[in-house]
Amino acid sequence: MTDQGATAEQADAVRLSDPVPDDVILRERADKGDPLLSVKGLEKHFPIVKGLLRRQVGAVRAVDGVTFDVYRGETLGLVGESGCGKTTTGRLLTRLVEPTGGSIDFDGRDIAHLRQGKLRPLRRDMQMIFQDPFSSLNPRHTVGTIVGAPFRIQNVKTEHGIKRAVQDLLKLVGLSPEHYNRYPHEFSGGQRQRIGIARTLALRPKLIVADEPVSALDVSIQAQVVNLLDDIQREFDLTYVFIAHDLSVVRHISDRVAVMYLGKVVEIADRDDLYTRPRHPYTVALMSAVPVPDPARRDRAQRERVLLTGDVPSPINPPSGCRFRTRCWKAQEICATEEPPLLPRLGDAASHQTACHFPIDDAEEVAGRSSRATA
Amino acid sequence: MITYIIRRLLAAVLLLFIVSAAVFSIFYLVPRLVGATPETLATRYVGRSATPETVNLIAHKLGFYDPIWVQYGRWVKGIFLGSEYDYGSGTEQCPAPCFGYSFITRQPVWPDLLDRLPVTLSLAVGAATLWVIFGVATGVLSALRRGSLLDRAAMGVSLAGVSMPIFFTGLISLLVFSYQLKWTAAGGSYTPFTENPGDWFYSLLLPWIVLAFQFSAQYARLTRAGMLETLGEDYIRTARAKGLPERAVTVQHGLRAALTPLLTIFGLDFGLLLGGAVLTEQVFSLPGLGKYAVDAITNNDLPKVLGVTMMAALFVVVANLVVDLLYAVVDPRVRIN
Amino acid sequence: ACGGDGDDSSSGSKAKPEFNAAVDKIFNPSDKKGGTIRLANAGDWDSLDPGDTYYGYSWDFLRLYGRSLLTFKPSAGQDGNELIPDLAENLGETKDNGKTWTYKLRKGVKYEDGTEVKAADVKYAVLRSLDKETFPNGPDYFRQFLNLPEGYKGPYKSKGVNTDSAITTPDDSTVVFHLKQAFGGFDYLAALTQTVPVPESKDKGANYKQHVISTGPYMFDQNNLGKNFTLKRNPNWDQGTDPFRKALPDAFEVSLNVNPDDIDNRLLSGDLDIDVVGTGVQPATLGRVVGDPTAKAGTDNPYQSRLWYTSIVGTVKPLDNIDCRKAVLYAADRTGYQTAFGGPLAGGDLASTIMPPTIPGYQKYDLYPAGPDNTGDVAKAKEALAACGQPNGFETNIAYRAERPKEKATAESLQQSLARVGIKLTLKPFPQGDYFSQYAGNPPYVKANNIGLATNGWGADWNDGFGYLSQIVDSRVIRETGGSSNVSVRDPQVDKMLDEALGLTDAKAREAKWGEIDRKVMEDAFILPGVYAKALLIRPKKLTNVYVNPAYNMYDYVALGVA
Amino acid sequence: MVVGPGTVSDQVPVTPDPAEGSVPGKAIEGRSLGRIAWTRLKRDKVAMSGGYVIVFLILVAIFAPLIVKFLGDPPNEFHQNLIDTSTLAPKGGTGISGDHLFGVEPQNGRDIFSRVVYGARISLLIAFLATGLSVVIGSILGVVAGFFGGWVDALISRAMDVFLAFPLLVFSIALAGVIPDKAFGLTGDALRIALLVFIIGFFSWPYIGRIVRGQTLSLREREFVDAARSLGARGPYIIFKELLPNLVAPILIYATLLIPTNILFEAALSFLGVGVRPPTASWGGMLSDAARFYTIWHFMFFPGMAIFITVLAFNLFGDGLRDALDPKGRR
Amino acid sequence: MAAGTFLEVKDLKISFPTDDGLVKSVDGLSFQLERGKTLGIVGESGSGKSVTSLGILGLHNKRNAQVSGEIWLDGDELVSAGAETVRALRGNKMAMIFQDPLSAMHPFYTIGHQIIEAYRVHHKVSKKVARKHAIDMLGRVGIPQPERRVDDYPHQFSGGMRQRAMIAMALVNDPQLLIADEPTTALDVTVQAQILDLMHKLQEEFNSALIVITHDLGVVAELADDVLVMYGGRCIEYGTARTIFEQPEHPYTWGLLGSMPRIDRPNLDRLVPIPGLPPSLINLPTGCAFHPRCAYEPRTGGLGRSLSPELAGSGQPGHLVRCHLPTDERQRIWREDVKPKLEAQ
Ligand SMILES: Nc1ncnc2c1ncn2[C@@H]1O[C@H](COP(=O)(O)OP(=O)(O)OP(=O)(O)O)[C@@H](O)[C@H]1O
Ligand SMILES: Nc1ncnc2c1ncn2[C@@H]1O[C@H](COP(=O)(O)OP(=O)(O)OP(=O)(O)O)[C@@H](O)[C@H]1O
Ligand SMILES: [Mg+2]
Ligand SMILES: [Mg+2]
Ligand code: NI
Repeated sequence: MTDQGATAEQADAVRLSDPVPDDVILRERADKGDPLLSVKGLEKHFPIVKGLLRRQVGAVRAVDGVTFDVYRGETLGLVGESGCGKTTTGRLLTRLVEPTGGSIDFDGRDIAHLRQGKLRPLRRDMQMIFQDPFSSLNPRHTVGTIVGAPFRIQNVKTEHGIKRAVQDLLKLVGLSPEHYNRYPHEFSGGQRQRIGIARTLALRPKLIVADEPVSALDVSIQAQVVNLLDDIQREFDLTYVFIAHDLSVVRHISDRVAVMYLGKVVEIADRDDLYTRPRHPYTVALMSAVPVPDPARRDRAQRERVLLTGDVPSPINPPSGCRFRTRCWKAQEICATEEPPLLPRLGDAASHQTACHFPIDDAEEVAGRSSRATA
Repeated sequence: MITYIIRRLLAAVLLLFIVSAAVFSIFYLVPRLVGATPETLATRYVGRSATPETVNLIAHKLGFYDPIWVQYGRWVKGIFLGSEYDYGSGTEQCPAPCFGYSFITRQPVWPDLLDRLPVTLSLAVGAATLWVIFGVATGVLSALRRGSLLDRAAMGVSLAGVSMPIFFTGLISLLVFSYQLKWTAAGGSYTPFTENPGDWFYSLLLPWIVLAFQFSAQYARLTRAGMLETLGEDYIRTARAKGLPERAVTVQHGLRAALTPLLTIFGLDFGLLLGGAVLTEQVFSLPGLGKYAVDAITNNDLPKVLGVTMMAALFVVVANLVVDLLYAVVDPRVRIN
Repeated sequence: ACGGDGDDSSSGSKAKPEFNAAVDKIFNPSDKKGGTIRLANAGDWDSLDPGDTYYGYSWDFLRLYGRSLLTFKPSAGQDGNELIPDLAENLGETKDNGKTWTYKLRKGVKYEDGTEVKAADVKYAVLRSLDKETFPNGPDYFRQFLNLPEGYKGPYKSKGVNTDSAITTPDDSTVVFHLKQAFGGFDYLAALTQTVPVPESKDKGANYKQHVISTGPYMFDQNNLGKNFTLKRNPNWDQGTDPFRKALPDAFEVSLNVNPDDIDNRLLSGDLDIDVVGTGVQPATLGRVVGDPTAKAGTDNPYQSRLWYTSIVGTVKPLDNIDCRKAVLYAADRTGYQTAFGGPLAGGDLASTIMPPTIPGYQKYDLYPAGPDNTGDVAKAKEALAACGQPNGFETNIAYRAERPKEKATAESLQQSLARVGIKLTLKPFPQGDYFSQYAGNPPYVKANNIGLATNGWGADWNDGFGYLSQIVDSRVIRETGGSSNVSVRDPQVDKMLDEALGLTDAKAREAKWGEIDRKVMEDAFILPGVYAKALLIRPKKLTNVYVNPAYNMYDYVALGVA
Repeated sequence: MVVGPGTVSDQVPVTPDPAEGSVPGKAIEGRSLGRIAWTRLKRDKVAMSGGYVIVFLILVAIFAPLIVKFLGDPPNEFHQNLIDTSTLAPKGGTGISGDHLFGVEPQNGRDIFSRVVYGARISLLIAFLATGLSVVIGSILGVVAGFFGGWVDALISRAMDVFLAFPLLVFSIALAGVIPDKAFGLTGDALRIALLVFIIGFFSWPYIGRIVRGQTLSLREREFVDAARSLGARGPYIIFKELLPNLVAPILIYATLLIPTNILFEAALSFLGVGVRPPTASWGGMLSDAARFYTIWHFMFFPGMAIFITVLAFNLFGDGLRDALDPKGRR
Repeated sequence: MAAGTFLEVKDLKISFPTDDGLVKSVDGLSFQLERGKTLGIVGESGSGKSVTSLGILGLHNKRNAQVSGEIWLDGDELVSAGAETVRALRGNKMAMIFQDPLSAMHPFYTIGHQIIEAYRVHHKVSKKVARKHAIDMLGRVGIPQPERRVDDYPHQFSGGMRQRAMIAMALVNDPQLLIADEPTTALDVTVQAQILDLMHKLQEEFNSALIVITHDLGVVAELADDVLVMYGGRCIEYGTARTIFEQPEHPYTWGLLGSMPRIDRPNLDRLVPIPGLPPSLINLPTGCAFHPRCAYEPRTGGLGRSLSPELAGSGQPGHLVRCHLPTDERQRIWREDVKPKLEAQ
């Protein structure tokens, strides 16, 4: 690659990374109302201890400075490859783990370092749906106990007693109220996931963090659950943070999507914006990797595909600068030294933010590109 | 790896220290709590014609008048630095691992322990060889022929084996094989290997078999369970899918993985056994560490008891250490981490 | 090791084996030399050091490698109790009615290294045995009788202290003992192994037992303490200085800590010659031996100069009342007692006195007849209880040594038989090592814990009333700190009678006195006699000159030879 | 098939649940895992026969006086008339007769049958209590170690290591030897039993503790714990309401399998002479007596078989229980 | 046997007797496959896909599986053949790639060892030669520095590399039939794309017959020439990939397509799921196994409840459908009812 080529691309970058005027941002913000959840610089480092004295020798930087807002009533999709920190982010939001740094403003309150006692009442407003329908329900409890647990734990009185409330919830998620006395093992995966959803709905939360709620399910069942999530969102005016690695599902369910790579958000945008005009090379590669159920497009797709080589680097020693640079075909020196900020790029909506020195131009031909290693 | 070993070693030393302190305090403290005085303790070791003055002297000589930590310190010091023993007309140097002198025979304990060790070692090694061979073989066969008559018979016998106390099987087998049929040596006729390997073998045959019977039973069950579990693993299916002959699949792939967890159990069992196969040695009157321990306890010979318990604990700890290191050799997953 | 058995003609087949063939007579006499005698001990030797051993078998055996001033005559039958000079030329001479005793040593007696035995060595041997801190096991008679300097602690600790007030050696072959008080039976002390000479230069204190320097016909070859040892011939032993040791075999092999059942089996199969402890066969063997006439013919059944008994402790209520004690004596099932100890053969004869028949002065009498079948006289016992004011019986505890199955069986038997009259016994096993020091022999403990009965046993140090009775009926030996063998007999009158007996130089009068004491104690009902112990010994098949020496109540180890 | 948006009825299951098998409609009451395990256990003939033997043994232990009244003699009663005093053996070898089903002991002629029956009391009592003790200690410490982790876990785990490194039998004999005759307001058999229970129970807790700790560690990672936590549940709620119900099965299994171990342990201690005091009958004690008379077969045979059958029954039942409860067997 | 057909499965039935009853995992499955062609088998979890693949390789345990029917591989019948015959073919003529490469590889042996072992079972060569071959193979599946990585253990590999190694192991003997059972399910999309790409290339290179088992229709569309849709242990629709995706005729296939959110199309307002749950293989619903979940069942006039439909030819050549509805009605429903909904904005 010549120097000139590089400058040309840099020129691109300069244009794209020009800041979006503040008034645009503010206007868009106003459209959406104020965020229910606002995360700034969220970090979680799991210490690694070693040696004789069990000293900390390093950390798994599972989440390493994540910033985003979630507006009331919307669904924010969180996608990324395995190990990029999605689950950890979700657990941070619900404060199942305490962040190493950053802030989490939930409904106007910073809950990042709240103690469990203070947190307890807030938990009603913030619930989590788990990935594994088998391990997320206590096998020794009846459905009634499981779905009724929120009432008992939070000491919430219900009008017609807990049993009625639970049965109503069961009906709501499409289960028979007669299932009250049954045990989880008597249900299929999809039904279990419904039970889990019923449990999260019990306290009428404002925010639900769903960690890959459908990944373990078959397509047909997955669709049932996705529809259910859709329905209850509408019915209860819920806000979702929807974690998934399946870009198709995320595309279906989200209003906005954040793409994570190695503990960082590399791109965040309104759904259609993201899927039609991805800016970050990683997003592009990710989306082109998804197989499309259309044999007619097969040969074309294979030609167009951006194949990444190698694997995701270890979060213990993430690459300097831009973390994606080791697998990026556009990477240059600056990528190794300077970390690109997550910013809206000129020409994009203010809500479309990309963390890249060389974002992909609309006109750019990426098809057939492959990362440097194979090139 | 090195730090791992060092950490394990330090932990082992600490463990031995705790064990010794616990044993020590039980033996020195409990009698005192119950009201024994240095003199009453000493009366055990003064012979049949002692005057109170003698009792005093002996109590003094054995250090019973010192506070417990002084006594313990002396004992620990003896182990690391050795100690001196006044045998009346002079003193004798007891070199470094000095576990003190028997209260009764006035002989140093350490040589005694070393003397007994080969017996227990012979017993344990012989029995372990037998039980590993038989137990594992039975377990493997049972697992491969799961549900067959052989499997059920083997498992029945094994269950019976683990359900029978060794002193019962020992007594019965002594009665039948050695007393009635005279096929094996009578109890208590241990001959050291160095003296006569043939006699050694003959004298240990029955204890080996009896001890191995019980353990074989246990190992057969464990092996079978382990085999069944590994045979259900995906990699076994892969091995078959590669077209490996069944024998290679079960032995190289199945058994290898199934035996690994057995290693831990074997280490612990073997370590415990080395510390004294108390019941077996008692039943067959083998002059090993286990019998030594029982005799020492019966005679209230505290230095001996301490010595033998420490020895036993040491074996357990060392066996565990060895197992952990072996594990790293056998299982590459452990090695890397 | 036992090598070629040689010519069969001279083997034991000559003598006809029959039951008790070696009691009171010599079985299979022979002068054949050579061979090895194999012995085994179920336990450990208390010590091989002549100054530190207190077991009859050990004294019997020690004569193979040590010569005390006097010894018992190696002879079958009653004259085996007779003292004869060994290292000394003659019995003790006393010119002042038993206060000083003079012994002249034989000339030419040598240690295994060839140096000659001197009188000073005997003195040194006796003195060192006084160091109880170093030699706790041996008897303590010398300290009791010798006129030692105040606070004398033996030659190690009281170095350089002049001990001429106790023992003098006017010349190299004369030893003179000076006593605190007259003691007519001092010759018995001179026969103790503590007078076996020890050369001071070779003494190693507590470690001397690793290699005792021999004066007898045999010396130590190998010695693995706690495991085994062997004796071989002592080249410096001279038959000329030793009129009675025949020294027939070439060697002795002794194994220690051998399983007792295994000893029996090997004795029966001839793989072993002698159970050195000499207390007889195990119960498991009993049936095999007694049930089979040929096997029984290969056994001897001598008395043991030992009484198994139960102390009835008068300091424990209501046994402070003599009638309650008598009730125990009447109610006890004597046959049960006997069976507990192994029956008439392995256990012994029913006892009704304290002194066994082997002790001179023994008189046969029975103050508390136990009914026609000796299972106890329930009616009499109830009467006694009524007299005691406890017509419905009472509760008390019986102590026994946990490690001793026979005592356990005794306690269980007494529990059964006394229950018949309402005396409820609770069994209290105690560890043997602490039995006298902390439990049954510890008066405060006994009182506090209501140990009304305690199983007990006593064997004579030598066959003489003093040697037998002094430790078990003299109330003055009872120590409040515990440790005495006398657990129950507290009668000032008995103490007085003992002192009287001691002063008597006339043997006959003395013996009569012992008898009186015996009766007095029985009248006091402090002791429930159980059995006069007997041992069922398996007679060595391949040995010659086998006989039971009454002084030790077991085979005479110096006389044996290999057929 | 298309159903309009906005309703939630498109998910209602139409087909009967596969897990429910072929009984649709019914089954309002769910079948708990315990119930399923029980049905499975009931089908396991071998385990059930083990269970019956256990029940039988417990009944024998409870009604020992009654049984002995009809079928034997008091356990401590001597029958020396049945003994050949010179050999100490029962007359006729064993003394087995209508009165003495298992014959009589040599030397004193006690009825072996009634002693075996009474021995069951001691064996079972001590084994059950000791197991209970170790289960309590082990479960609590195991859960605490597993749940809280960190230094608590380190401490408890090291403690378990120490206990496991102890030469247990030697140590127990020694401990039983130095303990006085009267303590904690108890004497006699009661004290001995308490002591044995303590020793056995106190030294076998690490086995259960390890298992419970391991299980807790894996349960703690299960999402339902996170779910409870995200609902605001406190530590005790999670331990008692969420974790413990899941630990019941392993605890039950290992308790059942620990009982035979403890029976053997008690027998071993009695055999070595530190068990209950004579004349109280215990199987290990009888064997130790029988060892002296090892040539008289029936004396060791019956108590030995009693131990064997009891331990076997518990092992069979425990194995069956494990198969029935083991999560691996479920799917 | 049709010309060019390399694998033919005829009326394959595999069932497992269990405590609860006989599990009929595969119930009368038939298909053919030619060299160089790829067959995709799709279906929900538990529809019998894996059991079929294991059945072809003869990996079911004789003791707990009942296998009947015929499997012809290059002229050999496998179901009735002796165990040793089948073993000799396994890994040699036919090989398999499993879903979870971590658990499918022995944790105690190096990657190299496991590949060498696979090679040496069927080739009498020295270890050295086999090792060279293994390194070569690892290189071909795109493992960087194969000489070095050959001595690594499976856990030292990343997920994608493990799957590559697994493929290398399967291909080491140049098998003519390769079965990949969910080869990419455990992998991330980016890695999945690499693996699919690799498999595609390798198949072209080796010209082997390939069976890809998956429940991801995207993967099938990407690789398969023919597609077999399984439901309850049976084939309910069979046809070329184009037919299945563009003119599917079975309501179940419609359901699958409707359930799938698609990345390549703008958002549907709602997904169109199949109601209910997959059937129990012990008690298959009477009649058409799919009828309890089928919206068009009423249109069969009760036939769906009582009679099991046959797998019958449809409009396109080679298109087989197991449905009571008449062909033209099915085609009409697809055209007019279902397809518009799936493509609706
Ligand atoms: N408790 C923990 N201790 C140490 N490291 C952890 C811990 N939890 C997660 N990690 C590490 O943090 C990183 C992010 O994990 P996380 O589970 O958040 O990823 P994810 O995006 O949810 O992946 P997946 O798609 O596999 O669920 C991973 O490398 C993981 O190994
Ligand atoms: N060894 C077996 N014993 C009993 N049932 C079995 C056995 N193997 C498989 N099955 C059953 O056969 C059915 C089909 O299983 P199979 O593994 O083929 O499904 P699959 O289509 O591969 O599903 P998945 O997508 O989950 O892998 C399942 O219901 C399963 O429970
Ligand atoms: Mg995750
Ligand atoms: Mg499958
Ligand atoms: Ni290392």
